[in-house]
Amino acid sequence: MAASPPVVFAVLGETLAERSGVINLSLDGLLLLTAMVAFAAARATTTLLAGFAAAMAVGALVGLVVAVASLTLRQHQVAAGFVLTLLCQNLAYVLGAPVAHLPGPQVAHLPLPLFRNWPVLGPVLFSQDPLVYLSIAATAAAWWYLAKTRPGLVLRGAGERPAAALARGIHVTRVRYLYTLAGGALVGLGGAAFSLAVKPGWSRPYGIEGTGWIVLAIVIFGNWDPLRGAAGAYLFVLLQTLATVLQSLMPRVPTQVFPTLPFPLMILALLLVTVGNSEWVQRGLRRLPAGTRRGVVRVLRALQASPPAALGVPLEQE
Amino acid sequence: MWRISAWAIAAALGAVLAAPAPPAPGAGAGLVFGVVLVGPRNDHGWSEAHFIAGQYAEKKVPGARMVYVDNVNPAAKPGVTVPQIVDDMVSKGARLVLTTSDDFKDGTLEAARMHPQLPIINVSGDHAWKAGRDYKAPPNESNFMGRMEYMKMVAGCAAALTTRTGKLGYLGPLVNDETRRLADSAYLGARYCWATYLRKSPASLRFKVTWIGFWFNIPGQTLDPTKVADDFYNTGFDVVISGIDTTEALVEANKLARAGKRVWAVPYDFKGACREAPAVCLGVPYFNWGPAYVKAITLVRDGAYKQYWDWNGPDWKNINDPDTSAVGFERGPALSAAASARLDGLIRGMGAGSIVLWKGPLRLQDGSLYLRAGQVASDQQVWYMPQLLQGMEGPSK
Amino acid sequence: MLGASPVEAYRLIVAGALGQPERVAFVLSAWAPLLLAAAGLLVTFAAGLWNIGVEGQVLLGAVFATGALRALGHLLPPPGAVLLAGLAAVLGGSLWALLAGALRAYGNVNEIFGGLGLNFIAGSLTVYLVLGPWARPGIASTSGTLPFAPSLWLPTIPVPPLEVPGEVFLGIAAMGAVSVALRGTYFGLHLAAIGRSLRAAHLRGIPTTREMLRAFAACGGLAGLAGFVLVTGAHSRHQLFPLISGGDGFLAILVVLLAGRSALACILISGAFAAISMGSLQLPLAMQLDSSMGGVIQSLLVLCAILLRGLRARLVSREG
Amino acid sequence: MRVELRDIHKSFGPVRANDGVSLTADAGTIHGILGENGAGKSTLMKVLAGILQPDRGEILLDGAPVRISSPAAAIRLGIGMLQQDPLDFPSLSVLDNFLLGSPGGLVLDRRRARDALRRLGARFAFALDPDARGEDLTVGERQQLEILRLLRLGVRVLILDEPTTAISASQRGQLFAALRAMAADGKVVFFVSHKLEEVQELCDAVTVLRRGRVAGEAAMPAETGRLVQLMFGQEPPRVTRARLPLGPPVLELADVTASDARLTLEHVSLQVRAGEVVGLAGLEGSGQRLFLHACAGLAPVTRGRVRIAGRDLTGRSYAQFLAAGGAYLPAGRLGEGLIPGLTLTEHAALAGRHGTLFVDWRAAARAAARHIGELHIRGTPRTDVQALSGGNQQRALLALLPDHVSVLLMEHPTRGLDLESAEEIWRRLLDRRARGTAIVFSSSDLDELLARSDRILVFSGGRVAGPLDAREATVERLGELIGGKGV
Repeated sequence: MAASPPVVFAVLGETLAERSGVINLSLDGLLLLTAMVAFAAARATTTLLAGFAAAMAVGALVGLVVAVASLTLRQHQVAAGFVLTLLCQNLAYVLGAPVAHLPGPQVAHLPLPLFRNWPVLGPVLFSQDPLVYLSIAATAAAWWYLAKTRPGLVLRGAGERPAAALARGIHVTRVRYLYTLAGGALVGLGGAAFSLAVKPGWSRPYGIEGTGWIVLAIVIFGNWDPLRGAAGAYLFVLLQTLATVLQSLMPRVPTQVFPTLPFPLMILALLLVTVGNSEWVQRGLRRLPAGTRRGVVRVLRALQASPPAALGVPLEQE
Repeated sequence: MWRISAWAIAAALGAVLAAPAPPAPGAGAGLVFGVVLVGPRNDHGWSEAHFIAGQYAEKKVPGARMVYVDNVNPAAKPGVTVPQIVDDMVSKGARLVLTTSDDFKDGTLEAARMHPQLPIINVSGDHAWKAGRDYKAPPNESNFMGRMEYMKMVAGCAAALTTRTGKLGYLGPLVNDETRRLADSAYLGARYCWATYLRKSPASLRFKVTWIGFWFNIPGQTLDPTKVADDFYNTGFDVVISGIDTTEALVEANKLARAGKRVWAVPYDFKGACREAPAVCLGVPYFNWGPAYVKAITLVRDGAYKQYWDWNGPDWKNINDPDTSAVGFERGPALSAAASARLDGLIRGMGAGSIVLWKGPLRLQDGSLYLRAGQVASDQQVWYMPQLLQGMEGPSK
Repeated sequence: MLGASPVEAYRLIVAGALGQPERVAFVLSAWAPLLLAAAGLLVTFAAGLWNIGVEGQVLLGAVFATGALRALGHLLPPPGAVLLAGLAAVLGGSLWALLAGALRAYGNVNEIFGGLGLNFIAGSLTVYLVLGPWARPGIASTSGTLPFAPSLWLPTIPVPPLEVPGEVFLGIAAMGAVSVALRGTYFGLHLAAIGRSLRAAHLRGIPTTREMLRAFAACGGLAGLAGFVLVTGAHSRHQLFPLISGGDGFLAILVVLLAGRSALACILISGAFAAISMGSLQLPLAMQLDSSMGGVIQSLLVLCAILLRGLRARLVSREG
Repeated sequence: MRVELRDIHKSFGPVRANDGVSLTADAGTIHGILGENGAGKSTLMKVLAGILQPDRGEILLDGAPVRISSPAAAIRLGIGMLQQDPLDFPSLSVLDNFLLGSPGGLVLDRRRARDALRRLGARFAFALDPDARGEDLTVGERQQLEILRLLRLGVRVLILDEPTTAISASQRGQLFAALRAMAADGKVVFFVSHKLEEVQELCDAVTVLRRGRVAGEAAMPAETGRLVQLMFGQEPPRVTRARLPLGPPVLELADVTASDARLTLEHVSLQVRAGEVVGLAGLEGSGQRLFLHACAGLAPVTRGRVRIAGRDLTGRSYAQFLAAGGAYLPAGRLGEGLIPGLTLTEHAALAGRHGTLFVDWRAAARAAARHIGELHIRGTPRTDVQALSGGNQQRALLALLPDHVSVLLMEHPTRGLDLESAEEIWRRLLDRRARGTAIVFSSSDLDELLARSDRILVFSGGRVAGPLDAREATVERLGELIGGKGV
């Protein structure tokens, strides 16, 4: 639970950006860079808030680069994102070297007085640091925003069928810029949550390398939905924790195999959620007897992830 | 466009090559020695201890100058090998190279064979130990190591005297002779103080080792030490003794202490490690490599260098003397005064020879006999520690 | 920004890479795997495929090569064992790539995510082997397997004043072969067609799925060869260890992004990148800069190239 | 509101889609815009709806000139357009589709929107389930949704572009009733169609466009013959075709059912013999493409059999269709037929034999040069096909066909080509036919269909009529069938 906020924030941020139609592939490096920035800024100013603000600003800035490259300059989103991944990672190491292994401020624990004494659930849910509460609130807010608000509907429209959004007077490019930036800022918040709460401080390697790629997979697994995405994030954190537990349970397996377990499991999950779209499955389904088919189709439908229709597709104006 | 940029890069490279080469550094008087570090030079652990020793030697030996490369590990510097770095250091005028990791064993051997005239020292290795099992170094390669075992015993003792749950966690790096003997030492110290000072049954002390797989965290390749420490603390282990090069256990303990948990940590390697989180630091067993560096440099300077293998112990008169003691224990602010007094007793006893913990009867984890009753372990027996000891939890290999 | 002059840093990097013959030799040995992986990526990029799994394919190549050498090293004369290890590496890399290709072709898993996942799995496999079945006696360390005997190392070939590691020639040959294959063969033509328009290529009667899988296999094979070089190369560590691929695959992606489709540009840029990687090792010493500066420079170069290309296209379309 | 368009010009490259079009529509009327495909109807309406900017010309609302810079601006002025394929969001619910783009506060007031949807719907007898997803609706329902949405935004001028193409007869009835009700409310309705009888049934006035110009105007009711003459000019002269002896059947469909994401064709049977030309008539998207894809192995055939040149290819791949001597030239000459970015030589190489490893570039260049010479392609072997004009692309596609083709499936062989090029293309095609190739082509040009085909299949909303004997068919009869009468 305590380790989940960074992943949750990053998943939400990427979900927003992708919902508007822009893939920000730079996540893996961006999380590192913003973690470093957050720690350095919080340490320099001795205010946590400055750390969070700086990380969110850097996140938005990288989002801006992705947006400029892909929306204004029409370059391949994946290319730009991939390069930024490496750039951010290396920048984090270079710029972070002076603050590595130094003590710094960190987010204090904040049990909620009213609820913490509930049996079982109390200590798990309500005796956490504020970021945990914030990440839960952010998940709910993101869901609410997408499902219940007018700008949220506009955002979904822009990623789904930009031409139609345009016909309804929506400035699709502006919307995409906005959410790429906002998404980047949320990812930055995730990075800050790493270095100011979950894994206080900075070092090289910092220990979250690879997490960004997982976040990208979780977004797919979550079917671009904040709630399902957050569930995926919790699942991943749980798997990571299991790795340590498994070491004591299965002493014969080399310990280093466990930390990598979540990764193959993630691909399997991806395969499960996307395979239903493929032609041979469709063809195979058609051959099944009607009764079985309906059952299988229902299962596949439930698992199915279908991306925003215009994800990664540049907007062609007439 | 692409062609243009390619040519531009090529041209730029060429232009700089054509520029006059910078003056070769180290071409002056004095003695240049190279230090190859496995981690960052500011890791608050093993590598920083070596880096500081290099600076110490620069001060102590007139004219000595250090060149170093840090982060020599596949995660940070892919494709870089020890022989390459040694070559490079030689080209910079190095007349002695110290490779400061067990991980550099193979590379050092290769480099030593490639540069038969170059004194080269692998810290922590045994290739130059004639009485050892793996003697194969060419005459120019030496080894030295500190007898950290004693300080690990002190660390174990401090942990045992502090724990309120009777559960001690040991955050182990990878599994080999060295790491087994250090974990065993910590256990012996803890058990001794638990039984002798607290008068509790050794069976009631739990001591669990979790190996992460390397000297520090390499994401995806090792267990995350932060998570391992967290797991220890969340399952009732209230003191974690770190055997790895970096300070995750201390940081995590600090984080949890702020959240109201009563937990402590014992970092490793570097004298200043407690500074990162004084409130939960019981103390740190550390290496003081300075004197060993000075010895090596002096030998080379005086032309008296011959292959040697040193296993340097503490200066029992003052284990924290920077000029004489190879290993030490710096007490942390979280250590209680009472426990501190008892540590004094332990240290005095070990120095005087009245307390010998490597002494039988001791059994290994699989139940086989390690030391008969009254038998004191030889250097070989300690160095080539085959297993964890009976009473410890965790894999032995 | 960093309290250091960029010009000075640049000079240090270049001098650090090329200042002395030994350094040039190291640059050359860093160059070879980069060349091989970039050659492979030229094939997949020609078909418009993002083979981010290249990193794992390099690893699998190293694993297969190590396995072959462990099994055959003392059975066959060294040249034969090394040759077979090379073939095994090609096999390992292509199998791994085919897996990513199959995930994409039959499982609808985007090759980017399939490849990434396979990278991580390849990583775990390597760690498992190094710590488990192939561990050194009595030691469970990720440092690596026992080093191979010098007879199993690739030779250096003297090209005065340098001793050029043999694998460099392998890399350049691979680049040449890929260049010829892409320009001269139906396979290359098919990939070009697929890369430009998958649908049109299909309607033109090109067996698109088969050719895409072949592209994956070819790229994986070359990446596997890069892994082989990392194990047996003249200046390698001559052992298998986790992270042996060391980001060469990702770096090769940057090379190809910068070089476009030109093999010649790939050769030059990968050389420059190898020089930057090696040369930046000098930074911490002289300027207290982290050696990751090299990575910053490399990725910044590519980012600028991408932005400039976009800017240029925009200006041209404005004028037109 | 009175809508006036004055002297609207709009060109796409060399094509003059609108060449000085003017018209006026009064409040409370339904104004028909009639014309063949490609006559410039859609362009004109997109200009009015702010989707396209005219090169020249003026728009006046109630006498005041306005500038309509975007669809949003059009909506603000009270002008809304219903596209042929409604621009809605398949993955969103009906209610969200209804709401998206509407002004209002931060939080969506779904309850009020639901009420509004029901109220408006009830007025026109449109029953829409607010919770259904857009992609589960029929085209007719999607249109109804769009109309309601536009009305809620306060639109006073409603443009409908070929709205009856893909909807059922009962939905059409509903739609027409609703449009009449709107006109009665004082709104202006523009009804774009090329179906005579619909325009006659519904409209108060009509403007006929031909080749980007106003061919004439008429108040309704008007005589059919006059409207046809305005649309098509003179009744086209019949081309006398040589009657060729037909060969054995080369394309046989027996009770074929096939479907893609949008349409299902059911129980289609047809036999085409070597040397025969079969035309496929119908509005875009009525099933012609699906039919061709089913023949070529590009769309799954769920029932029935498909035989090409005597081989049963049911359920077989496109590659096997090609191997059986089939060929398919899709509508998208670039991006479907030709590969953008590759040169003519490279295309020639692709079309050549694939048995060898290496490409014989010299032979390919020679072949490309030969194609260029024989078919008068304006370009060199090293020209990127992207740089070719439409006619040259089509010629290149023909040139790249293998020597022996048993069945040639083609979409819109002459669309967008000038007369001369079109003539040239057909000369080539008829050459092939004379050598025993069966040709099946779709076209939206009724003249072309009548002039070139032996038999004609007519598609309407996924249903197939015919085949008709082309010698006995007339433009009127085809028009009726295309419009859905008598199918």
